Amino acid sequence: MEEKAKDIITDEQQEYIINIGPQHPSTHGVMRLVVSLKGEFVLNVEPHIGYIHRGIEKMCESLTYPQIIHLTDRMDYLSAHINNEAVCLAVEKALEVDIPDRVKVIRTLMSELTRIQSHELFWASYGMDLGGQTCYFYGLRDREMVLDIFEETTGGRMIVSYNCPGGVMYDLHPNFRKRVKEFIKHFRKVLPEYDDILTNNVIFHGRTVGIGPLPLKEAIAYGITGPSGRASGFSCDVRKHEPYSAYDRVKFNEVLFTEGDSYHRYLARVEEMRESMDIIEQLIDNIPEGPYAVKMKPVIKLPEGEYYQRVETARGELGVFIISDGNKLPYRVKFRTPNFANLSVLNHLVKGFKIADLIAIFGSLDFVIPDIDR
Amino acid sequence: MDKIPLAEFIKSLDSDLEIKEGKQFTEVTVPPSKLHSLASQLRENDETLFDFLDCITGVDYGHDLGVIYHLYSTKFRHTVVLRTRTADREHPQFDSVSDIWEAANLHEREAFDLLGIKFASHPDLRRLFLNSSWGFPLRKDYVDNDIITW
Amino acid sequence: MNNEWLIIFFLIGAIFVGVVLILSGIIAPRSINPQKFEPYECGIPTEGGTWLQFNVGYYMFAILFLVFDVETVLVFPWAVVMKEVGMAAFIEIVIFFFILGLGLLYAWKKHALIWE
Amino acid sequence: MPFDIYDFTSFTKWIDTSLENAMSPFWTTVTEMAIAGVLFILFYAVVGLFLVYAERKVCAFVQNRLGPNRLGPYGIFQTIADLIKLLFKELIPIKNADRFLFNLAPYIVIIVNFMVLGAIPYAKGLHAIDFNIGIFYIIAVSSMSVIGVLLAGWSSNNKYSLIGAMRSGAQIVSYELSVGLSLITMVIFAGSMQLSVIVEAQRTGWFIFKGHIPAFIAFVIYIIAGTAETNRGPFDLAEAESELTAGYHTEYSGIKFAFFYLAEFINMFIVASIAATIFLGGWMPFHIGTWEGFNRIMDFVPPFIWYLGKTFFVIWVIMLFKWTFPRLRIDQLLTLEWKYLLPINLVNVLIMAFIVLMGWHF
Amino acid sequence: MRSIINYLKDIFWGVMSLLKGLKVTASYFWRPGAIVTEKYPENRKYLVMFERCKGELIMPHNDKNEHNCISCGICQMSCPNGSIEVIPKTIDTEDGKKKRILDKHIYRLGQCTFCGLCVKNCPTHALAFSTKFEHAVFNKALLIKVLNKPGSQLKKGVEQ
Repeated sequence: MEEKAKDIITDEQQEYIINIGPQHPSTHGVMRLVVSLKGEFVLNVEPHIGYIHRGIEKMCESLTYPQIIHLTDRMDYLSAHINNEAVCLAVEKALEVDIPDRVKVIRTLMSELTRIQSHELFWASYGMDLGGQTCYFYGLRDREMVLDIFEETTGGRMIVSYNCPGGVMYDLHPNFRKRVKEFIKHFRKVLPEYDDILTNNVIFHGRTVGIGPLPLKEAIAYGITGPSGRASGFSCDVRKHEPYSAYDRVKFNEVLFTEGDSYHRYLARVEEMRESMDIIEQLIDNIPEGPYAVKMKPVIKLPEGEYYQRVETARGELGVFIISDGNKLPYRVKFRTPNFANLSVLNHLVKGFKIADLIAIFGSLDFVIPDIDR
Repeated sequence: MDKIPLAEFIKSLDSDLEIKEGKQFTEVTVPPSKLHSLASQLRENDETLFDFLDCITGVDYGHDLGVIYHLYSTKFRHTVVLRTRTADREHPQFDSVSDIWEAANLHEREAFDLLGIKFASHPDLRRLFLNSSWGFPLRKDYVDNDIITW
Repeated sequence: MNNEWLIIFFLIGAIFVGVVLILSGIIAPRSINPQKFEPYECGIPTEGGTWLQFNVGYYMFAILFLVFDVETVLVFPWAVVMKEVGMAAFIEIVIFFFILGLGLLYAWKKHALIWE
Repeated sequence: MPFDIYDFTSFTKWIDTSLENAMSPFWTTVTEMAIAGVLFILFYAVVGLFLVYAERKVCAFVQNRLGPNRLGPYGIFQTIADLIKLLFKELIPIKNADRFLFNLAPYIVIIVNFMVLGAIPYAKGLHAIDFNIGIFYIIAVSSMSVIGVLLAGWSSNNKYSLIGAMRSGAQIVSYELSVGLSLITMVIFAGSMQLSVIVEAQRTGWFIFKGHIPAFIAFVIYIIAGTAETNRGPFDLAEAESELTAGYHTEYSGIKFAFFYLAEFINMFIVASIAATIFLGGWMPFHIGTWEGFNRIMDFVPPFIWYLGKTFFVIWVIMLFKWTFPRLRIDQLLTLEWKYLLPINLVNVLIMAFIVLMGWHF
Repeated sequence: MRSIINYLKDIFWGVMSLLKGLKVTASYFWRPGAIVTEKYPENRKYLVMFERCKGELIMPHNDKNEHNCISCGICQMSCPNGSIEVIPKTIDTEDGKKKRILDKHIYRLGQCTFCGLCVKNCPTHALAFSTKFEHAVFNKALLIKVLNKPGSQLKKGVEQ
């Protein structure tokens, strides 16, 4: 009896420690958060990652450049095409190849479709994280249309593997233009429904407005890029500042907010879907004719040196850093993945909020776990 | 700020530095002892204002271990690459820049995890992905003992 | 129909649960695996005790609830006879609710209605 | 009156007298109780199974899916198959759990269900217990099911469950009041707490139409608070899937889990049937003023069907809540109750009293 | 006063936003035409996959049981995961020369990531993707497939 009393006394000083993950509905993958609680309030969150670390950077050191591309699909599987494009751009920049206009436009179109489907999945899963289960199905329903477009042209639904150094693997499918237009028409119609069901919902506002605010200074210091950073006012859109592919010939707005809370991180993504549709509409009717790929040498050897290429994936800035020693295999490949950088801010954001807010904040940062683990 | 003045400006901070114009960025090679002070100068100085740490890459050069920093300025939109390396493979150690950029925290932990590079005065230097008994897989002399063959 | 019928509903509830539990206990398989009896915490062993002192944060609400719930009980008989008694009952309840409302307003302004 | 053609009173009377002729009064009561018990268990099981099926179909249609469609036509046997599966599942005892409370919790939720079901008027004469304080009794008993939830969460020796239990405590201390006050509004209107009297008073028109604005406000508040009391829809904080995996019933397996699942649905049925009884006229048919032809047609629909129709309409609305809204946070839950529902309710009670006093209702 | 008006406004907008959400879900409930569920096992018969769908790797054979593979091994080299293994054999042709032909083209479906490099790099277009996507098997060994059919020949005219 006495011992028990002692236990209780010592227990009082302990924090209430809860594991969220690795098998948890709202970590979107295998990630473990060790959460210290005081009542319902979060004192500290410690992410434990590495459950699906595959050593992609190490694997890249034994693969040729065209072979690396298919590995990048597996990092941020929701921006698979953009990841592919990043490696291709780095290789092309190193070899100083001139890329045909058609390839540039195709890549831009595909990137924007990728961004839309990624944000749709974000919308879907964010709704589900907050308990609105129906959002998930509406989001997936519309995402399927984009995936159909992908499958028709590339043969893959999510893991497209469509890029190769010098261009794309196959030409666009003849139906591509028609399907994209159908999708845009449909999507413009359902986006107001998205707003009705989630964005303007009073409960949703209560759950997200003012939750996990991230000021601009901290966003920059923590290296938060992508829609999460732009919600804080960090103008970090690589498409705007270092245009690649065909982004220099389209007009679009960089979605910027200043509040930086969960709601605006969410809103930034929803608005980006609209911007992406604008970009697609500008390009879809004037895809230039021409070859869909340049003939490259069968064995691609990068000249000795270091190559860094930034692209804007759906989650932020992806940096591909290749150190070449002149061989056909890279000497070192580093992927500066957006989610890995965004993860660092999680603990800072959730301190002092409730456990339900932890889910809201975690969801609003839109993590894809394989992108963190690589 | 253009590229040439950036290189010159960094030269003016410390004339011993080895600065070269790369294909893409201005590249600065720093001895490990000067790394932290140079980084904080680049961060604070109004002329450079590298407030965004893009990427930290640990590299195994065969006999040396090195770290490459990509710094970016959100105001001037320019990038500088800092390089530093050490020949000590047993206890490679650099100064942590996580007090200058919070973003460095995870990147440095990753470099420690995969290459065994230590960062002095890092607040929380633990293995990130792998458990503590694992080797350092991104080193070139790493031997994997449990390769599964099909 | 009398009020002792309450007992029958209590009993059938208990019998329903009991019989089904026994049935399930007979037909359900059983296998012993120490891991299985661990409490679920996303597949990781729990750290620290479960039944710690826990800050529930609605202490003030609970007190307010007690106050208001007792008041509600008082209002029920009033509600039944309201029609018959007429204006006097209405004025009384206005005064009663006014005081009650003041209490709520006081708690509101004192920020007692904020989860802490 | 024409719509008394379906009167169960004579039927039950006939059973009673024929039994009394056959045996002693004590055994008559016992037999009657046994019959009622079996009927209620059957009713309980059928309603439970149907509601689970209905929930799946409603949520599927809302979400552009088909829902269960494998077992039987339109998948109607799916829930029965699930029940059988759950019967065959292992009951896992959790290490260090409070074994007694752990096993007690499902009993509490189910018993509470039965005790409330017994007090609901299903049709004229189909009414097991008709208290003169019926509403009082229902409020008192139905709020006890949250105690079952609290016990389940507390005894599980699981941190998610414990947090879920604490949250269900917050639910007890808030939505009880709103349910009570919104029902008081209608008690003022009816002048009685006896459910059969209330239903009878709606012969000339349902209360939601007779009491117009305040009755409608009371109805909306009752639906919201009732949803909260059943741990459903946007108020399912105690089992908040995305935070607490399954909340208070994380550790329950097999048929024990099924009890909680079933109890949640029956609770929803209870809330809906009280709403139907008090606001929507119970088993009374829908009448439009003095339009005799229409009223006569409505009268030929049996009262039990009317009752079920109204109840399932309310259930449908509650299901739509669940499948539309995101979950509330714990402080939002309390804010909604204490800052919105309670003041509105207090004012609403006064307005209703005033309207009744002035005779401004229909 | 201001605060009371704001309070009432809050209630009004809150209720309106909830009703808007309910409108969307309720409208879908009454519109079974909007259901998008694929009735998958039932629709197998008339299920049409996209022609480029990367189901699994195959080696197309014509009706004379001939394929295009010259066993050059480029697919094996270009595969990032080592899921392809080309086993050639040497035979004596009629005019007495030694000739390298395909013995076995082994494809490990379990390792394949469907990157499409083998199909793209094949000089004789001997490989293709089929749209068959139902890969589930009970035994891992069944995922190792031999792509050339028994007794198949190299198509005439395909240069070595």
